[in-house]
Amino acid sequence: MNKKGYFGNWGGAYIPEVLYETFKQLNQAFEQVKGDPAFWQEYIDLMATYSCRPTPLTHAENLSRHFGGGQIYIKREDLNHTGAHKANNVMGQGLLVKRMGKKRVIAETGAGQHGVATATMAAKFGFECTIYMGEEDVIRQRPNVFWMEKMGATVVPVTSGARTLKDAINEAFRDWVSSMDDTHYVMGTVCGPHPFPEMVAWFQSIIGIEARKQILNQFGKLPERVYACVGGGSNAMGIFQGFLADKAVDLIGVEAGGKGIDTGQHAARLASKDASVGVAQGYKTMFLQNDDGQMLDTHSVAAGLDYIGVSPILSDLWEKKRVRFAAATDAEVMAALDLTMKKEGIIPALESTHAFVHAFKEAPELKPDQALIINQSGRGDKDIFTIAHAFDDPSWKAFIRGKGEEYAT
Amino acid sequence: MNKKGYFGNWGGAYIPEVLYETFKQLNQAFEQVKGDPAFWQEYIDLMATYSCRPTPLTHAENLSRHFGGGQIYIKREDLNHTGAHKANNVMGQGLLVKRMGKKRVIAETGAGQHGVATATMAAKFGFECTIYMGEEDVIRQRPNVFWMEKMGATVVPVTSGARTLKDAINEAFRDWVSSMDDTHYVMGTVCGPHPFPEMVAWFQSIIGIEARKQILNQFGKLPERVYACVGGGSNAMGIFQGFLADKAVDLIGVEAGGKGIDTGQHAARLASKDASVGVAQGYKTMFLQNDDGQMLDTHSVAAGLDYIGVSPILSDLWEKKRVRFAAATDAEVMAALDLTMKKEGIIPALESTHAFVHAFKEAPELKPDQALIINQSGRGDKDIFTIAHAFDDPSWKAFIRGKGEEYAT
Amino acid sequence: MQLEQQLGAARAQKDILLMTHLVLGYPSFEVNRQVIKQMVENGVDVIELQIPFSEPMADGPVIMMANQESIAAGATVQQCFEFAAEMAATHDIPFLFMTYYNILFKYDEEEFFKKSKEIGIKGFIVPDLPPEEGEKYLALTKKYELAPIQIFAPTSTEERMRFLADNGAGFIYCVARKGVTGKKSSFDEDFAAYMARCRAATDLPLAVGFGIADKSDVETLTGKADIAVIGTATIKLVEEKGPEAVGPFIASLR
Amino acid sequence: MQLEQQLGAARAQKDILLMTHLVLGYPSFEVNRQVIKQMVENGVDVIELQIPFSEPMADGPVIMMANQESIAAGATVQQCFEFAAEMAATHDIPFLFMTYYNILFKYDEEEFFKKSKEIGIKGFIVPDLPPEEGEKYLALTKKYELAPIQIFAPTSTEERMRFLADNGAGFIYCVARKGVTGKKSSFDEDFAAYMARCRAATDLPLAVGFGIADKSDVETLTGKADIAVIGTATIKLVEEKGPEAVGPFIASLR
Ligand SMILES: Cc1ncc(COP(=O)(O)O)c(C=O)c1O
Ligand SMILES: Cc1ncc(COP(=O)(O)O)c(C=O)c1O
Repeated sequence: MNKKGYFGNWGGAYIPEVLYETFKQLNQAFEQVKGDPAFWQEYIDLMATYSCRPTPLTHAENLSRHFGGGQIYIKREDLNHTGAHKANNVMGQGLLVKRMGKKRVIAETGAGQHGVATATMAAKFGFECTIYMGEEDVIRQRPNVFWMEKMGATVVPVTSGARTLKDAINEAFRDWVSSMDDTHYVMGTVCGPHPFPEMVAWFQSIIGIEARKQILNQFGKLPERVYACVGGGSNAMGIFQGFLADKAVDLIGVEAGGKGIDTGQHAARLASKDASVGVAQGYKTMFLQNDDGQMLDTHSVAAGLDYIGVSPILSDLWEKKRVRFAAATDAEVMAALDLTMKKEGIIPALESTHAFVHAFKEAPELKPDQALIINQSGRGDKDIFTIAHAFDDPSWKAFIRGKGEEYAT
Repeated sequence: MNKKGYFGNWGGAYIPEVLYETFKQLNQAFEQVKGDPAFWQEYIDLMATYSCRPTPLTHAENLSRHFGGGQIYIKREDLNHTGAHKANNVMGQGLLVKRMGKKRVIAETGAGQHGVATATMAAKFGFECTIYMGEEDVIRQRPNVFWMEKMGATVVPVTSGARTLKDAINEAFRDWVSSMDDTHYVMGTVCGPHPFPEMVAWFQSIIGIEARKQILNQFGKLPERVYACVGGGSNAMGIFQGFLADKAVDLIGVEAGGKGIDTGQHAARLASKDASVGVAQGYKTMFLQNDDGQMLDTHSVAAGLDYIGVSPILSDLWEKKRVRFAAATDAEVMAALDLTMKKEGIIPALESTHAFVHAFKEAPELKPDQALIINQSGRGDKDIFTIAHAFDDPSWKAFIRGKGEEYAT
Repeated sequence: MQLEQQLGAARAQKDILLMTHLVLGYPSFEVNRQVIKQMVENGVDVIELQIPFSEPMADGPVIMMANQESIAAGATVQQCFEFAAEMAATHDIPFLFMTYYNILFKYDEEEFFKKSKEIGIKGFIVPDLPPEEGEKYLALTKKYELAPIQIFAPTSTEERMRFLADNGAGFIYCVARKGVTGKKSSFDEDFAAYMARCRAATDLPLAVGFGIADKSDVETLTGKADIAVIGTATIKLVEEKGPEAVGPFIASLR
Repeated sequence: MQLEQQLGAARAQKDILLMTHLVLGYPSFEVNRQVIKQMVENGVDVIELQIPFSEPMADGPVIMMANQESIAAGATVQQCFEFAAEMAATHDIPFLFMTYYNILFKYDEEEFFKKSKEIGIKGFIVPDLPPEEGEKYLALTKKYELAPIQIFAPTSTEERMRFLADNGAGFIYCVARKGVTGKKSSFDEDFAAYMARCRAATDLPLAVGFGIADKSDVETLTGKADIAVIGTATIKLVEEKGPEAVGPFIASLR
C-alpha cells in the first residue's frame, strides 16, 4: 500500500462523512487485533472447534486421470460450517465485533452464503442480525433465506436497482449510516472501503496458509497453478495469499462468463474488456459500468459472482500481472459440475465450479508430476433449485409441482 | 460375542443359502482388514483428505448457559462430506470393496443420507451404483434423490410394503441374491446379518475415538453422559464405542417417539414396550412387530429413524443396561431444532435432533463442571422441505407454489 | 408316513413329481381352497403353503405382493394353521409349510412344530434359516419327525451341499439360479452341471424351483430332478384367469 | 461572483435562505424545468441539481428511486450538463451539482470542472468523497474557482469539522441526523448543540438538510442555520401533486 487503504492504484475509503468516526474506530480495532497473536489464535481455535478447520485438501485422482495432465487437488472450503469459505471471514469479524462491544450485525448477501454465515455467527455470538439481499437473489436462493430466518435473522429483500448483490450492499450502507453506534457491517467480501478489503483478506488467508502446508505435505512440492472463482474475490484472495510469495506459482482468478463475454451478459471485470476504473460502494476498482459511470446489469448463473466490482487487491495483482484472469460461462459451469459430481462425488457450489472449468481447461498443459489446486469455495447443495432447473430434471419438476399444489391456497 | 456373529443373544446371520458363499468371502475380507493396521491407516487418511476428519467437538456455550446445567458439547458429524456420519461407514466399505475387487455397489436408504454417501463413494471409487429407497422416502427426501442421480447412481423407488427403509432393505437383498458376484451390498447401519453390525460399528468407531480424545483435551475430563439418536444405531454405536470402557459414562440412545409412544405411531424399539424379539432382515433383535411376527408400520418425522429394528449390538447393551434408551416426539424435535438454530447457529438433521431433545431434558441435572456430549449425526439442510413444512413457513410455501406454477405442464 | 417315503412312493410311479406353491390367504382362503382342489385333482404331488410374512426378503415381486396383500386382508398365522389342517385332512398328498423364520420364532418354535404335526403338515421350507442358525429348529423337526427341507443354490460348494443335506430331510430344494422367486431360469449346460453336483451330494430327492412355467420346462427337468416346483406361475394364472384355470394348466404340464 | 459571496449577499436580506434539491431527468427534464421555474419564482435561493447515479449509497428510498428512474428513462451526464447550462443561463440564482464521485471520475475530473465552470455551476456536493480521497477534486475546484461543499455530520468531531471546513468552500452542508436522506429529523436539544459545534468550527454559511418539510422546520432552523435544505419533500410533492404544487409549497415555507 502506498496511500493508506490503497493497493497500488486501487481501494481507498470513499465513505460518507457520517461514517468517518465509525471507520476510524474500526480501523483502530482492526489494527489492534492484527498485531495481537492471541486474537489470531482465538480465531484459529474457534474455526477448529466450530467450523471444520483445517479443511482438507483432496486429491482428485479420477479427474486428474481423466484430463491426463497435472494432479488436481481441491481445497475443500465446502466442508466449513455453513458450507462455504464465507464462514472464515464472518467468524473473524464476529470476534472483532465482540471486542468492539457492538450488539448488532448487518450484512449484504448475494448467493445467500454470506447471509447464512452471518446469521449463524450472530446466533453463536448472541448479536441481533439483519441481512440485506436483492429480491432476485431472495428468489434464486430461497433455502438460504429460510435458514437465515430460522437462525433468528431478519432478511430484508432489496427491491431497488438490479435487485442483486450491489443493491444489497447499498441498502446495508443505508442501514449502517443510522445504526453504526451499536451495529457493525459485516462486509462479505474483499471489497468496500478500507479496512474491509484488507480485513477480509486477512481472515481468509487461513485458506492459503493451510493449503500451502497441505500441498507440500501431500504432494511434496508447490503446485504450478492455483485456481479460484472471483465474485468479490474473498475466496480467491484467501487461497492466493498462501502462494503470493512463491513467484513460480501461477494464480488464476475465474470470473462469471455468464451467457458469454460477447453477449455482455456476464460479470467478468478483469477477464473481459467491458470494465473500466471507477469508484463505487466505497472503493476504487474495475467496474462494469457505462461511459457515464452508471453500473451495468451483470449476469451469472451463480448469484455469488454476479457483481459489478472486484477486490481492489485483485485489481492491483491483475495490473501487476501477478494474477491472471479468465471467465467461465454458465454452460461450461454446468458441464464441469456434472463431471465433478460423477468423477469425484463432490458437488461444488456454482460459484466454485467456475474455478473448476478453467482448471479443467488447463490441466492437460501440466505434467503428471505437477499439481494444481482448485479452491472449492462452497458446496452446491444450496444451488439445488438452480441446478435441477438447469439440468431440466423431470422428477424434480414433478416433485416441486406436487409440493406447489399441496400449498395452493 | 458368544456365538459367531452374536452380541449376547442378538445378531446372527439369517441369510438365504444363495448368499452363503458371499458372506463367507465378506467375513474373510473383513477379518483380514480388521487385523491390518495399514487398512485402518488408509481409512483414516481417506477420511482426513476427502471428508473432514477429525470432525470438531463444539462447545455449545449458549445452550449450556440456557439450561444452566452441564457443559454441552456437540460432536460435529454434520461436517463430514455429504453431511452425515454415514460417510464414515460408506468410505470404509468402499475401501473394502476395492480390496474384494467388486465393481458395483448397492444400498438401501431411508433419509437418503446413506444413499447420497454411497453414491458419492461409488463416484469416487468408480463403482456402478444402485440405491433402493422407499417410495415414501423418495418423496420426503427428494433433494437427496436428485444428488444421488447427479452423481451417477440409479435410484429405485421401492413400492412394496410400507415403502420405507425396511422395504428398501428387502429390495436391496433381492438385488444382491442375483448380483453378488460383482456386487457388494453397502449396508447403511449397524444392522443386518453378521458381519454387517460389527463392520459398520468398526468404521463408525472413528467418531468415539475422536470424541474421547477431544473432550479430554478441551474439557479436561470425561463427560458424564453421551447422547445419540438411534435409527439402526450406527452413529450411536460410533460415539458410544469411545466410552464403553469408561463405566462411569452414561450412554443414552434416543429413538423416534413420533406422534407419541401412546399413539403407536413411533419407531421406539428399546424405549417403548411395543417391540419384541424377532428375526428379520437377516438378524435377531427387538422389532416393532405384531403377535404373528408381522412388522408394524413405524412413524417418525425423521426418515432415518423410521425403522422397525435396531442394532443387535444396542439390544445387547440395552439388555445389559450399559446403554439406556429414551424417545423424543416429532413435536419435541421441532422445538429443540428451533432452539439449537437460534442459540448456536447450528442446524442438526431431524434425526440428530432427537438426541438434542433428550440431552436438553437432562442437561439441568448436571453441574457446570460436568459435561455431556451430543452426537450430531448430520446436518439439517436435507430436511428443508420437512422443516419448512413443519414450521408452516409462509414465504417458503409461496416460493414453492411459484416454482410449481413455473413447472406446470 | 414321513415325507421322504411318501415322495418315494409317488416317484416310483412317475418320471417327475410336481410341487406347487401358494400364498395362504391370497387372494383369499376360499380361492386357495379352490386352487388346491384343482391342483390335487390334476395330479400335483406335494403342495407348499406359504404363511405370509411382511418381509419376504427372498421372494420376487409376485409372491412378495401376495404376501403383503394377504396380511393386509387380515390373514393370521392362526387362520393359516386352520386352513392347512383342513387341506391336510381333505387331500391325500403331503402339505408343507413355507415361511420365514420370524413366523415360527414368534409363534414359539416348539408350539409351531407340535401343532404342525397335529394337523398333518409334513415339512418346512424356511429360506432365511441356514442350519447354523437353526439348531433348535433342527432339533425340533427331529423330535416331531417333520422334514426340515434344505435349500441348495448354484453358489453352494460341494462341501456345503453335503453339510446341508446332512441337516435336511424329505427332499432338497434346489434353487435353479441366483436371484429371487418368479424369474425365468435358463436350463442350460451350467444348470446340468449344477444338478449333477446336487445329485452327487445327496441321496434325498431333488426338487427344482424358480421360474418353472410350462411343459417344456418340466420335460427339461425330467431325469435330472425328482420334483418340479411351480410357484409364481400359478399365482399369476389365478390373478389373470381365476382359479378355474389352474386345473387345465397343471394337467398340461406332464 | 463565487458561491460564498452570492450566498452572503442573499443572506444579508433574509433570515434564512432556502436551498432545494432535485434529481435531474426525474421524472423528466421538462418537469425539472417547470419545477425550477416555480422554485425560483417563489424565492428559492440556491438549487442543488443531482446528476443521477446508479448506486446512490447515501440516499434514502425516494431520491434513490428518482435516481434509478431517471437513468432508466435514459438521462445522461451530457443531458444533465445541457440542462444545467440552460438553467444557469435562465435563472439568476446559484446552481450546484450534487452527485456521487464516480460520475465526475468517469467523466474526467478536469473536464467536469472545466465544463461546469463554463456553464455557470457554482459548487459541488459529493457525499462519498471525503477530503482524504479528494486531493485532485480539491485542487481542481481551486483551479476553476468552484466551491467544494463539505459535509458535517452529527458524528463529526470538532477537529474533523475544522479539517472539513478547511477543505470546503461556499457553505457547509450539515447533515441533521444520522441516516440517509428523506427521513424526518428531530430538531431537539442535541440538534441545537450540534449546530453550535458546527458554528464554532467554521465561518462558512451553514446549510441544514435531511427531512425538512414545512414552515415550522424552517422556523426552527432560523437563527441556527443560514440555509434550510428541502430535498425529498419537493420530489414527493411533484410525484403526488405535480409540478404546479411546488410554487405554493415553497412560498409557504418562509
Ligand atoms: C460459494 C461461494 N463462492 C464464491 C463466492 C464469491 O465470493 P468471493 O469472490 O468473495 O469469494 C460466493 C459468494 O457468495 C460464494 O457463496
Ligand atoms: C443424519 C442421520 N442421523 C441418524 C440416522 C440414523 O441412522 P443410525 O441410527 O444408523 O445412525 C440417519 C439415517 O439415515 C441419518 O441420516
